[in-house]
Amino acid sequence: MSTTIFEKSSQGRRGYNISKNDVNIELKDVLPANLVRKEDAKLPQSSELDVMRHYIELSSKNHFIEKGFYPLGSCTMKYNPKINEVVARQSGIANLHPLQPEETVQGALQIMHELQNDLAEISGMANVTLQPVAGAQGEFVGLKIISAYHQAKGNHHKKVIIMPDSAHGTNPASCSLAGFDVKELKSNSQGKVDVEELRKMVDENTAGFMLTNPNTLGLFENKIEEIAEIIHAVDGLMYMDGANFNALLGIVQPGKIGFDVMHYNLHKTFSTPHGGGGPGSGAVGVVEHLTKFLPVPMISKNDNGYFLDYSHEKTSIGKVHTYYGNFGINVRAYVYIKMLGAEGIRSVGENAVINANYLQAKLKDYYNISHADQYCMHEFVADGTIQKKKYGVSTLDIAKRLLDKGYHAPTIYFPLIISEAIMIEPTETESKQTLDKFISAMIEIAHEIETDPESLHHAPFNTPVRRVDDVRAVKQLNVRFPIEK
Amino acid sequence: MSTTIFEKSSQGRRGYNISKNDVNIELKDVLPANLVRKEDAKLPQSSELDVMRHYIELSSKNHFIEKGFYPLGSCTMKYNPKINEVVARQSGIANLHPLQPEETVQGALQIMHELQNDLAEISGMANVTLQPVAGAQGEFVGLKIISAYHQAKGNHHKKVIIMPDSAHGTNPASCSLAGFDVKELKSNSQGKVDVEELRKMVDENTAGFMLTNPNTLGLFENKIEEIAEIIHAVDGLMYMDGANFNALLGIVQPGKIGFDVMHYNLHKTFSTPHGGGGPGSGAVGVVEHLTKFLPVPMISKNDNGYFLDYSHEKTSIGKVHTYYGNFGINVRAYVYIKMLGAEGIRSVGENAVINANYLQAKLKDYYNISHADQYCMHEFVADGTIQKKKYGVSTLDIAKRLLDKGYHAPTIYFPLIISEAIMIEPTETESKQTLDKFISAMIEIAHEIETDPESLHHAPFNTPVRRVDDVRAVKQLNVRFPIEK
Amino acid sequence: MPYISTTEQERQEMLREIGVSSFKELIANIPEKFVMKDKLNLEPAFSEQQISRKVFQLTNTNKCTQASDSYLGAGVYDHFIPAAVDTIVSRPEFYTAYTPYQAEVSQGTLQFIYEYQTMICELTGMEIANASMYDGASAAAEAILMAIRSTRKNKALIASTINPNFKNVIERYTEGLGIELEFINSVNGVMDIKDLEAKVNDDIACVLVQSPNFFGNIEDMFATEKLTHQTKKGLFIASTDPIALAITNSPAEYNADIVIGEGQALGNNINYGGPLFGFFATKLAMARTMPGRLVGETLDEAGNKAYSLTLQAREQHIRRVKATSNICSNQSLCTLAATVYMALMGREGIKEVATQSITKAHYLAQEITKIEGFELAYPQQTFFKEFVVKTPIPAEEIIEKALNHNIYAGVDMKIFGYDNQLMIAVTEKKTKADLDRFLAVLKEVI
Amino acid sequence: MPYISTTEQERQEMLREIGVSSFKELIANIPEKFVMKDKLNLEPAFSEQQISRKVFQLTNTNKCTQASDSYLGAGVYDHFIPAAVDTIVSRPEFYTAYTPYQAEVSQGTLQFIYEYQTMICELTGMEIANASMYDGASAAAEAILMAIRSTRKNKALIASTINPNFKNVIERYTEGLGIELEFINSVNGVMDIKDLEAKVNDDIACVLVQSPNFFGNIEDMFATEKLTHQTKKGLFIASTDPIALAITNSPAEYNADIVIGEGQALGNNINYGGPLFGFFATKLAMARTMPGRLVGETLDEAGNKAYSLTLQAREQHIRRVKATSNICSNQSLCTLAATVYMALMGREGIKEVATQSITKAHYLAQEITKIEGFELAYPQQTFFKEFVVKTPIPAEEIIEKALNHNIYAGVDMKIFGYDNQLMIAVTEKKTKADLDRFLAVLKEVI
Ligand SMILES: Cc1ncc(COP(=O)(O)O)c(C=O)c1O
Ligand SMILES: Cc1ncc(COP(=O)(O)O)c(C=O)c1O
Repeated sequence: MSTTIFEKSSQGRRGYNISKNDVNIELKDVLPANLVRKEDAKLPQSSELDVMRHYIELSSKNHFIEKGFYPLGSCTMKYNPKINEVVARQSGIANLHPLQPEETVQGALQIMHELQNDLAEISGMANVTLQPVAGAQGEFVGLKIISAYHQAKGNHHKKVIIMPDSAHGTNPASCSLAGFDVKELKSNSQGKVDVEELRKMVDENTAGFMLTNPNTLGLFENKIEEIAEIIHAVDGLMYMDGANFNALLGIVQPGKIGFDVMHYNLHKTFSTPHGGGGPGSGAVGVVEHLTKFLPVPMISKNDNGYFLDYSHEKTSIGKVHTYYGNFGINVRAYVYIKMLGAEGIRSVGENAVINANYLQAKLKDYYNISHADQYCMHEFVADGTIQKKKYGVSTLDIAKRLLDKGYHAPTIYFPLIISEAIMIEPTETESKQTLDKFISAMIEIAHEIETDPESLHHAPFNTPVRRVDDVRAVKQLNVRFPIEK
Repeated sequence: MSTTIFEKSSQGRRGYNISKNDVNIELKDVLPANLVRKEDAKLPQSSELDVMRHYIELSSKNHFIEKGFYPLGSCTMKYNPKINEVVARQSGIANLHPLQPEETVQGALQIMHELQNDLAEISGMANVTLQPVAGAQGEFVGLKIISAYHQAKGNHHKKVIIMPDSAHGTNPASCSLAGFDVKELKSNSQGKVDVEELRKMVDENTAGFMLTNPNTLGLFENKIEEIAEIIHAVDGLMYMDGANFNALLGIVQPGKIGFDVMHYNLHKTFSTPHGGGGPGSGAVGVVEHLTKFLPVPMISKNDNGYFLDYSHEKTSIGKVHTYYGNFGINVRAYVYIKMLGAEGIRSVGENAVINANYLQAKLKDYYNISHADQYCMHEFVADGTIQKKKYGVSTLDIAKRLLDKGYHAPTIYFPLIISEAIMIEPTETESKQTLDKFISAMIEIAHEIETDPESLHHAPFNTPVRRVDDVRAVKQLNVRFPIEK
Repeated sequence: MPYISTTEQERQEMLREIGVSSFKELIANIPEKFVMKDKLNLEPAFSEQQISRKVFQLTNTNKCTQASDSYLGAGVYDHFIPAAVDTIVSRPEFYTAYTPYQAEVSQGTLQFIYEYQTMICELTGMEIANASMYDGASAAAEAILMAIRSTRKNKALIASTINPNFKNVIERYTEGLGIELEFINSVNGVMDIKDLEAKVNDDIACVLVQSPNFFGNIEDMFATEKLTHQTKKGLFIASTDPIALAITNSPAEYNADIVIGEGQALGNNINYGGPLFGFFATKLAMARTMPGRLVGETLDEAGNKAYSLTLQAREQHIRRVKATSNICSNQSLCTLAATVYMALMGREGIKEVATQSITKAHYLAQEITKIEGFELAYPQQTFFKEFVVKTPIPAEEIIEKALNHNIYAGVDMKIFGYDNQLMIAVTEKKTKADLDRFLAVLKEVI
Repeated sequence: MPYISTTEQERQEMLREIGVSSFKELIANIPEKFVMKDKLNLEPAFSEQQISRKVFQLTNTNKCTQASDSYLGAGVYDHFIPAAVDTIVSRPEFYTAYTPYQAEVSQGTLQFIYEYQTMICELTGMEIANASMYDGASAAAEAILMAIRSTRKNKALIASTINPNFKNVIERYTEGLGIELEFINSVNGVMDIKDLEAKVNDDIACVLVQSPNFFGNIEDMFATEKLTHQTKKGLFIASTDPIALAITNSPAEYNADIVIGEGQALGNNINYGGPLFGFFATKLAMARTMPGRLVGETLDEAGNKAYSLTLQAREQHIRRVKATSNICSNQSLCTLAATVYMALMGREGIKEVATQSITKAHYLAQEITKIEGFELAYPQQTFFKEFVVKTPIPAEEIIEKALNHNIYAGVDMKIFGYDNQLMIAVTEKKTKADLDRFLAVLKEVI
């Protein structure tokens, strides 16, 4: 553990060099004494060198894509091309104010317009909003659109969203936020939507069905046509959680297989960086008849150029962001899509699927994979049930041991319907060599478990810190450093 | 050790994405078969991700200023402000061609002009050239100017440069390159120029005297006035190696104390980065009467603006660089000087001296410091003679052990006149806290030597590799990776 | 294909190992008719050079604020950002990492968040701060939801002087949940305390007031607090500007329960309005009803200090329908910029930024009112770095004409319903010369 | 004070510990009259914002080549640089490190230099390459000095078709050392082989020829080699363009002894002409007479592979007056850019860059000669990416007029003594549309 920046502080040290105040006005003349803060905020006092050393030191304690493989299922930790960063950090992108006159931001608006269109094309949707800043906010917007659709028809009773029990946590949480009730549908033995059960569950209160496709087991929901029919039959809408859209790129267009609304995770599928937990971008696409509900403003084009389009304000669900969403992030996705083109996009989808199947094929003799009888899409869910039962070694232990070997752990204990789940997503940017080494590491661990299960409980051993006690973190809550002076 | 990029190569993998050739011309029609290369250069084939991972991994094996203290004597490893980098990497700096018409590069020329002037002012010199790209090339230019001065007077016999035996290796080497003979002057018991010996050594063949001031022991040559008189009396010129100029900033102007020519190491004194061994910048300043010998072009200004000035071409020593020197580096020094201003510059000098004296005061009870009876300037030379004699532990061992404790080693075995030399230069950018920790580490090592001298021979233990066998590197010379296919 | 590491040969090898002869077999499961036959209709692939060039050309047509003199604010502010901030933020170690779920290899991210939480606590005077919300607007909405949750009441009072965009987003986040929003009137550019007094009662979950408010004016937070806390359980939510906090009353001084705001001003670029980030702080007693991620200090197996995510039981991945929020990815990297910024500025620097912003804003305001036809819209109020002036001609015209001088004169308040009003933001970046030039242009264009 | 970590209080503490009461005492040793009484006469200190703004404004007046269409070359070339290059080069790990003297904490720098050396060996076909020289010009000079040293002769023959700036620098580096330089005449834009034949004899230490030469033309290196190696010990020094090496004869094919050149084209910005870097390669047998740093593979104490500086006994810090060169700091970071560039381009990419450069250059040349009044200066020659055209009006006028169209038309050869000639460089960055637009402008301006 590094000492905190607060402990490195020294009274009077300076890390800033700002201009001298050259207007002749005293603070006391413009801020009455009763409004003056009584005691300073005790921010640390450091030199620029102190600050650089401190945060560079911290940076060295992270795993990150450019350090090593990051097979985090559901998260699509693909490589973030460097050109994205360079382009997005240009002054002409970074230093635009959202209220500049439109004629001064034509370039920015064009980028947004083209990105809206490209996302629509790739997904087979009619229109796209770039406003939501994360997947979960995309879900919220999508659900608001579903709500607006039903409201517009006066179907106020349509309050139920159905989703499989394998759904990501944000799905039910977003439903709550959007004022929907959630019904969970048990997945069938193949890990997919149980169509007959769905048929039973659906009724006139059904507002829509929320599905991740490929689902969170990495399997394509091949009964999608039937599912959509069932939902549409009660005038429900089909929502696709696009977190797994990488698998479908150039192969399947969600808008053409029955989905009415979907969100994209640009920070997954379209190579914008995760930033240690954001900022991402959760754009939302809809079919034609839902376009009028999209948030304001949309970016449109007329003879005078590009503009912020509020023309559908009356039907729109309104705004979910102070301005236009994470523009800086959207620019990165724009660059990525432009560099790939149609063939590149398809190639991403294909190689993501091949990489995942290769791993599944090579690991299935060592770990249980409930659905290894099927080809997976971009990811698959192995599990540690054998290891748990035979040797008392949990998936958590396996995950921690992987850290020792230079890998980030897969997503674990998700989806909830697979016990001891180990969800592995390689992405297309990893090479066969990397996959082969990862396979060896997984096999090694399987052997270690057989020979010395006990030691696994104490992994990791070579990481910047040893296994972290997160129970203590809750019980003895310490969420801020106690600064003394 | 990391595997090389060559071992990671995979046939057909691509890390580039360049545009398709859109002119309709075949290579064979423009390059006759006999001129075509027979066999490819076997460069590695990697994806962008491979390349990023590889070089980021390599980067993690370096010590660097922003990782920790770098008390490398004679090298002035001060902090490199981040704003320098940002400014110098702008397109308007990085993407200028040296043969653009002058009216299109007025900004660049103005920066160079102002920097010439600022360096002249700081050093008390009349004029400055920015063309030399390193200290050693600065020496070469300075010596060429001395030579040109004597040639112009027809004093072809003036072929000898005198310098103290404490001089840096580049000094004699540059003399050889410039066609001078070198006479080494033994330093006196105080580590300084022995004025009486100098007087004896000087004769009509003396072309000049080359002195580092403060000298390489970190001591100010206080007899400088007498020295200059002796040299000037035989029409010799006084050259100052400005590697240690940091000590004098705002305190002493070399041009005002008898020096006629000096070089600056902008990568030491003026905060431009060392880059793992360059590019630096070795600007040279001269007194008025030597101005006409400076390399062409100088940067001058007239009513039409700034221009590349070749007007003194006839007397000039000519060019030592393809174009105008390391412009990109000079910009960084420019930014630095502008941010400091007169008070900042002086403050650098003062604090560099205080930091060094503080270390000297705190370490002298643990290590021999031959000249600890004097206050040092920006650095001082301790040594490991006691440790060597009593415990058989060498300065090399001490240096290696420091690496284990997170410090870069001081400069060792230089200057040659101090046996087991440990030359320590803290610079002004380090805080008292850092110095205090370094002092503790040095004291700890002194204790370790007393208690377990043997283990010191095997230090370092915690570094990316253990002690490196450089004898083997010479005996079994391997300077390129053998690529097979 | 760019960014795909597998070579054609390796692809074939892998298909063989999987046991199929072509990619098609792998997706045989997808109904034939759903598999695309045609290529996507996208522009031909750009090379790296082509896309750089295209965007360079597009953005050259953007007149960015770096190349101009901008007085635009309205929640997004152009404070100076030291070069060191971007140097840290652009390290792949930080920006290509995922959410720090695996604590052992995420101490870098976890520790900076812990430091960020601490700094936000210092600025706000609160006891606990989360790792960020999407933006100030959604933070405001989530604060209201939290108040509703913890008081089990369903009415929120909101000062109508808050940022209108916040208002929009709050409405989006609260509609359909049986929540009632009531707005407190404004008078003279601040909330009408009398109206608050009239509307406040034991049914309310909270009162939300922004200070400095949308018009830049400082609200009477002390009076608000008194009225709010006279109710049964009613919580006082303060929305504020982190730079203003350096020198104006801390929310702890006026005893706010939840403090939120837009954090962009702390070391983040304006980025055409996004990414932004919302900060969110409250009292320790309410920790378990907070939305968003939290990092806590703990120990590792060897007994050394370490950090990890904590109180995750509040969050969507565990609590699902009952989570305190649906937020998952937040705006982490923006808070890294904020953390580095605050570390560089430190205790003194941040006060200097605030002091220069307020004094320069007042200089400009004072001089503007000397120009015939201009007057302060709210002369009675104390403002921080932004203020509204009444203009002798439509603000739109002034903006248009000033643009010819490469000046963004400010926000046309017409879009918020006020004719002939211009809202002007001033940060420490302005020099007196900038302001004087702006004044000269204003004189000229009317 | 910016960048000084010590606070005033710490400064006082330190002075106390040193045992003095003021800074003055520390420098009491410096003669009083030499200690500055007055403040330096410098501009008042700029804040970080002020200096950024100043340089931004200054460089906005620069018309950089990114914002224009440039055909300038003459040794400094605008090839495309992938974004990944700068991402690596701007890591403080690399750029704030010193020369890798302490091998155990410098493996990053050492290994990339080893890889760089290997790549240069691959491109040139040589057995050993050093860690870099200052630029191509000084590399040329040092190559001649090395030839003089190792042959113990003191005459060098040099093709007069080399870059004139190289010639200048060679003269600087060799004068005063008793070295005789003789230049081989040129004919039709290449070295006159007959003149070489006439001048070559057993007194010469070396023959230095540049190919592609200054005019872009490819020299007959095979013939040169034969003539050179017919002498007793005479060494053949080839100066070349690293991009050209991807597709044209490798110096190993024509049996050069020393190969040098300007390396900037490999992933480095043009930077108004500096930093540049010289590459330098030769045969293993001559390793000990080479100038410059070298990195070798070796083992560490634990028997693991490691890298360190090697053959240091050649260098100034050990050999002093007798060193093979005075070079100490070189252009290390530029070679890092080159290494990353070559790693990204790889075997195929670098050929593609070379092929596009040569074919696009030929397209332009072919079309230019269709314009009335323009003709190739050296139509008999094979050129690589640069060529000279005779112009119907003074080149200066063309350059001036083209600039109005935001085009840098090329180098006015008048500065090198050729009237009405324009030298034009074309890299893979040009699109056909760029070239056609340039052609249209040329038509228009004459
Ligand atoms: C399936 C699925 N849906 C939704 C989300 C939420 O996305 P975000 O974190 O961008 O809000 C995730 C993220 O992990 C996910 O995996
Ligand atoms: C005293 C002294 N002189 C000259 C030099 C040479 O400078 P450069 O490495 O820039 O050529 C150095 C560098 O270490 C030095 O310390």
